[in-house]
Amino acid sequence: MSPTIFYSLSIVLVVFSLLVVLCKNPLHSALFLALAMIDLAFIFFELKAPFIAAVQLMVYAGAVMVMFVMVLMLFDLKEDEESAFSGNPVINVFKFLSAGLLCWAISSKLFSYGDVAGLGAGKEFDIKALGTTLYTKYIFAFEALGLLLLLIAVGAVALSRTKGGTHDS
Amino acid sequence: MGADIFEISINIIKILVIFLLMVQIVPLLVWVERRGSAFIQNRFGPNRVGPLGLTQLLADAVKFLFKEEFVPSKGKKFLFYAAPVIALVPGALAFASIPLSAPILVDAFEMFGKSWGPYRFAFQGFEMGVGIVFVLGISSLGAYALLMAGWASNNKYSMYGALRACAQMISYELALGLALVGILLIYGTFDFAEMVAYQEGPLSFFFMGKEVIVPFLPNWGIFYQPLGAVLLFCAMFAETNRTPFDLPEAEAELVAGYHTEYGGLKMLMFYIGEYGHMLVASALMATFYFGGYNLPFISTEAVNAFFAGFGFSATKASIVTAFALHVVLFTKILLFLWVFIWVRWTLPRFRYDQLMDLGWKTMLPWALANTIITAALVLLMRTEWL
Amino acid sequence: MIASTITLHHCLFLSILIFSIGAFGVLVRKNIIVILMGIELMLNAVNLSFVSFGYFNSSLDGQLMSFFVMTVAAAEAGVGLALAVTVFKKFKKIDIKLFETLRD
Amino acid sequence: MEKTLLSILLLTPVIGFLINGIRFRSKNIKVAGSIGTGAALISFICSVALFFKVKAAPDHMVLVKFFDWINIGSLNIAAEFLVDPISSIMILIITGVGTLIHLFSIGYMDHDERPAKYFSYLNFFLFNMLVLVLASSLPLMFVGWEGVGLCSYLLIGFWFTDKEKAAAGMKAFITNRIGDAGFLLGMFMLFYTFGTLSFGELNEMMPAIPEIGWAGPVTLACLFLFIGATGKSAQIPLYVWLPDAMAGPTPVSALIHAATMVTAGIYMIVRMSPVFMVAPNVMMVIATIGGLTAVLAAAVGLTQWDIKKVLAYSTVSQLGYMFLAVGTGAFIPGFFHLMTHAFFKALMFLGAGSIIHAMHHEQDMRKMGGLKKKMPITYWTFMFGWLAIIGMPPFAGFFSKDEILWLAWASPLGSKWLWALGMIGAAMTAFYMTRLMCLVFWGEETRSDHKVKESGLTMTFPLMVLGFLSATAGFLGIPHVISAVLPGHPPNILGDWLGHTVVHLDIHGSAITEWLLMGWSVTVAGASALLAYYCYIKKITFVDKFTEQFKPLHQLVEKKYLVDELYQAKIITPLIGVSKILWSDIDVSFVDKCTHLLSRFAVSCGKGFRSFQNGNMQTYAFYMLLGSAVTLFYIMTGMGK
Repeated sequence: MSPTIFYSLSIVLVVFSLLVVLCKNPLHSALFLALAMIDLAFIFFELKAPFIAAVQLMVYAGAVMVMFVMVLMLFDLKEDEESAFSGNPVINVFKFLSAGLLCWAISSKLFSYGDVAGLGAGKEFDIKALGTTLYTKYIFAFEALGLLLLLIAVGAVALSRTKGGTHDS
Repeated sequence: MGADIFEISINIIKILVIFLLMVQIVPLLVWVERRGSAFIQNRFGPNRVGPLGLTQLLADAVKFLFKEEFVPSKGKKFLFYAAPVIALVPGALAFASIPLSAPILVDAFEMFGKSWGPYRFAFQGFEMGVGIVFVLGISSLGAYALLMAGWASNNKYSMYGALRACAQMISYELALGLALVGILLIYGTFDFAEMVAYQEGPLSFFFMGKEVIVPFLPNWGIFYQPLGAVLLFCAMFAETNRTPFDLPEAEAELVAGYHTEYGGLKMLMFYIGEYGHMLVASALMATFYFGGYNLPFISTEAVNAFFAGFGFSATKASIVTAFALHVVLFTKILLFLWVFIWVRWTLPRFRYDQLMDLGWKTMLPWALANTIITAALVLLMRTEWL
Repeated sequence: MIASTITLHHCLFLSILIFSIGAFGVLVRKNIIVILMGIELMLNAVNLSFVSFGYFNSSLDGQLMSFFVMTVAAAEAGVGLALAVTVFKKFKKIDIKLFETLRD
Repeated sequence: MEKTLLSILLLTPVIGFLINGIRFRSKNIKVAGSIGTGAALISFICSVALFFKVKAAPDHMVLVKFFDWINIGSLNIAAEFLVDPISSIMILIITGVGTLIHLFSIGYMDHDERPAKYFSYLNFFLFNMLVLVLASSLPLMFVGWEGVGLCSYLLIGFWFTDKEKAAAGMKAFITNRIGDAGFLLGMFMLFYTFGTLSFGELNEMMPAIPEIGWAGPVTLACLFLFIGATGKSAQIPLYVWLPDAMAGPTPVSALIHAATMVTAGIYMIVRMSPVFMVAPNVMMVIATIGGLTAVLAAAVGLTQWDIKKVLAYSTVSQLGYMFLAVGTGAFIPGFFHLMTHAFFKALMFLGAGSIIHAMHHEQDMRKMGGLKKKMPITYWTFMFGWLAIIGMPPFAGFFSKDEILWLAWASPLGSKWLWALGMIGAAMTAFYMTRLMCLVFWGEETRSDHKVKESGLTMTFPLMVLGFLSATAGFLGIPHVISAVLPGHPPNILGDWLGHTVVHLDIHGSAITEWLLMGWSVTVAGASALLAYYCYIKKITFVDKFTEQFKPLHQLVEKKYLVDELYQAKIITPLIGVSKILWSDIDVSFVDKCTHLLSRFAVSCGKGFRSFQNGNMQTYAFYMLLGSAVTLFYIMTGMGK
């Protein structure tokens, strides 16, 4: 992966992520998050994971974020723009510092560790290998996730439905 | 991507050409749609400007260009302008990843005193191993344009139209994806070019480890997956928001849906986006189920050999082949586009709850059943039982 | 830090940066949906680290893990939004403080 | 092939159990019964096929291993099933008789509320019984052993709304638990001594010289195993549950408490015959207990009025015979009697069931009588059972019982006393069975108001099949003396077949003695039967006079020697007392107080920490993030090193 592409994608990603957190209008946040996710999909593509990139586009950008945007539009919030941040500013500063501490704790020594690139980085796998691994090594996780999704589908409907159904047919 | 200047420039030209191709087919389609609807409804349609009313399109374009710029007050100006542009993107990107013809093979040659190595140019914007997954991913982004347009207009009808469109797209994406799984199981690949290659020659498949050949049918996906094809085609109608699923712009209920507040060039861009979607849908249908750019029974090599028989060099034969097969694919695509138009002027519109019921309670279960049955059949086909 | 080749460390640094930004968003924002977005951001950062580990170690496991994470994230978003809708229906607001009413 | 057959054999009852168990609310007896009977029938067909496989096998043995079950240290137990001459006969009996009883149940349970549940239990019982007999090692056998105990409990208490019946189920279960404890101890003992629990290895590892005295490991192990057997097979002192177990539906009594489960003890001893042969003292105990049980239970049988109770005591007594046989080393005759008894006692129980069903659940024999004309098929088949049990030649019981008596006399492990006990038991058996016949079939018609009529084909067909078997099964084991005089010298089919695996003794007795004993026993049984006929048909007052004469003795016997009361007074009441002391003094006043102290501490701590839990999710998230950040910081910067 060429550094130019990586750095430009990273900077865009960081900027979009910051905008997600800092934008006062939730809808703008959501749109920026969608952009961040599309950007991340490109990073995945550059990391030779085209399938994951496509799934990222389809699942995150195409489905999850659309859902967020839809819900936000349905709510039609007006008054929230004034007070986007909760709690008093002093505590928020502490919160910022602790998030910064987390970032610093990991990144402080990160570059002093040895490089692992010698392990043959950047091998491209075809999708068949991906599928084979998914259905052999991770079959249990796969099945469990299927069950989880079913549960979630039922649970989400049970949570948000109005009594008596939405329409009678 | 290419390594040297020649390759890069060809690629840029390619992408540009393909995008322009998509944009330029729109006027043609508008003409077909208007004349076609007139034909279906026993009218004349536009027939004054130019032969058969063909230059009506130019007049329309001029009209669009000179319409008044208009932004609703209290609307979100940036999003309002961004939406139509974004509407163009998914269609264009998706169309660019579909192979429009056989790849062109260029032998090594001398130019500007340098030797240029042998090249292989795929007749598509960019080659992707994950082809169809990418197309699905990209086309699911189309919802943003509608949502942004609806929300930025600050208009209840627009908003409803956008929400409807969005819910509809998300719902039908499931049926669409599942309808595709069956054919993907049979082809065993995500790559469009490999799919097209699979469909060469007469219908032949393995059944319980023995090869069966049906000489009078081409080896097209439609014969393996008739149900999948029908489901995919229906889902495509919903994805493109075309009648009978054009609820988001139902005139009687929502004025014009999410583009109520749009006019002029911006409106035109939404149109281009919609036709782009149709184009992608038709191209996918052709590629998946109707042999792609290949002629029935005739393989790409055979066409190449036919042209080479005229005394062309290998490079030239390859180029001629590519363009010939391109015409083949476009014939197929145009046929499907005609079906889109035909349906629009034939079928009435669904009610919204009927639409959702159809998507979730009819098409999704059928697509699931199709997937499971196909998986079983593929096992039966590939396993040698006796 | 600016290097001529991109190593695993660069990817991981990007990942933790995005993670921290997401975490900060979760901590300070008031709107439930924006908080959910912060969580999505964190999950994306994790995905990035998985995929880059996979890339630099030539292993498929990273990609598969991120695939699983995506599935879980979709599920989590579904439930989170359903909860948000329920809260909104009751209070006509989607403030995170409203969840405190669940306390008793 | 063997593996497939065995899997089908074992799994069809499980499948039947699951199907009927899932649809346990169903009231459609036809469907439930067809599923249950079908499953049993498929099992039976597999059993027949397996039997022929075993017959064709060179060493008459099929060993099928399904998987490793327990693998800890030197303890290796596989889920391995052994089909050899003994178990092949057993599975034939279990599935064959089981199928007939399933079929019978369709008729018998036709008015029941929960037939699906009933058939699911029956199928589950079949599975467990098959595991018990097919097991190739003691622990696997124990699985079946416990499983049949469970099914027995469930089926005895099947009509659990009646408190007494539920209590009977519990009694059976708890009494069996005592025996099971013995079984476990015996198993541990054997494992401790020999390091293996598989039958094949155990039987091979036995020392050639019998142990002398009581403290030898094999003797102790055998004694414990025998305690287990007394529990399951209702011998003194643990027989008390079996008469009470008659609370269950009659087909259950026929299947579990007559034909199959109660014979598990005998089967276990026969299966481990080489081990038991090493412990002659235990053999003596077994024989003595068997003989005593045979006589005492038969005596109780003389006094009972409930038709099922009579049959229950008869079962206990016949089981006593079998123990007498195996105790004298006559494993093959014991097993032979097990088989014939399975046929004729199942027949009699089913006959009794047919009568009870026809009499609308009336079990008192005094209210029956003269059923001979009204229920001809039941009568004639019951007649075969009667002839078989009292040992009339050439019915099945004659051959097996006389073989046992002969060996009790002639075997080196037997004695004249044991023979005498057997003789008395035989006489009593003849008496009480004839009494039953008189009261039920022959005597005066006492209830003319009821419309008693013959049962349907689903009930009579099993009776006919079993009647035929009761009449003819004896020819499978014709003794040498008899075959010597018969034309063509028919072989002792069963003896030869079982001889492949079971220890058999060489008896050196004169043929004349054997003939004499045989004649003697037939005479005694005949005379006793005639006496009973005389007492209960011709001169009914005689019995009353007789009981007046020996009133205390009769009372004692009629009250079943007051054993239940004795157990209640000497064992159960003291146990409850001790438990109460433990509960009130130790648990409540000491243990509970300590725990309360701890919990109060936890409560006060919780009060302190409650202020952190302000319900604001973001605060929690902040704590989490801060905690993980600090931890990571600590780890990454190496401050911990």
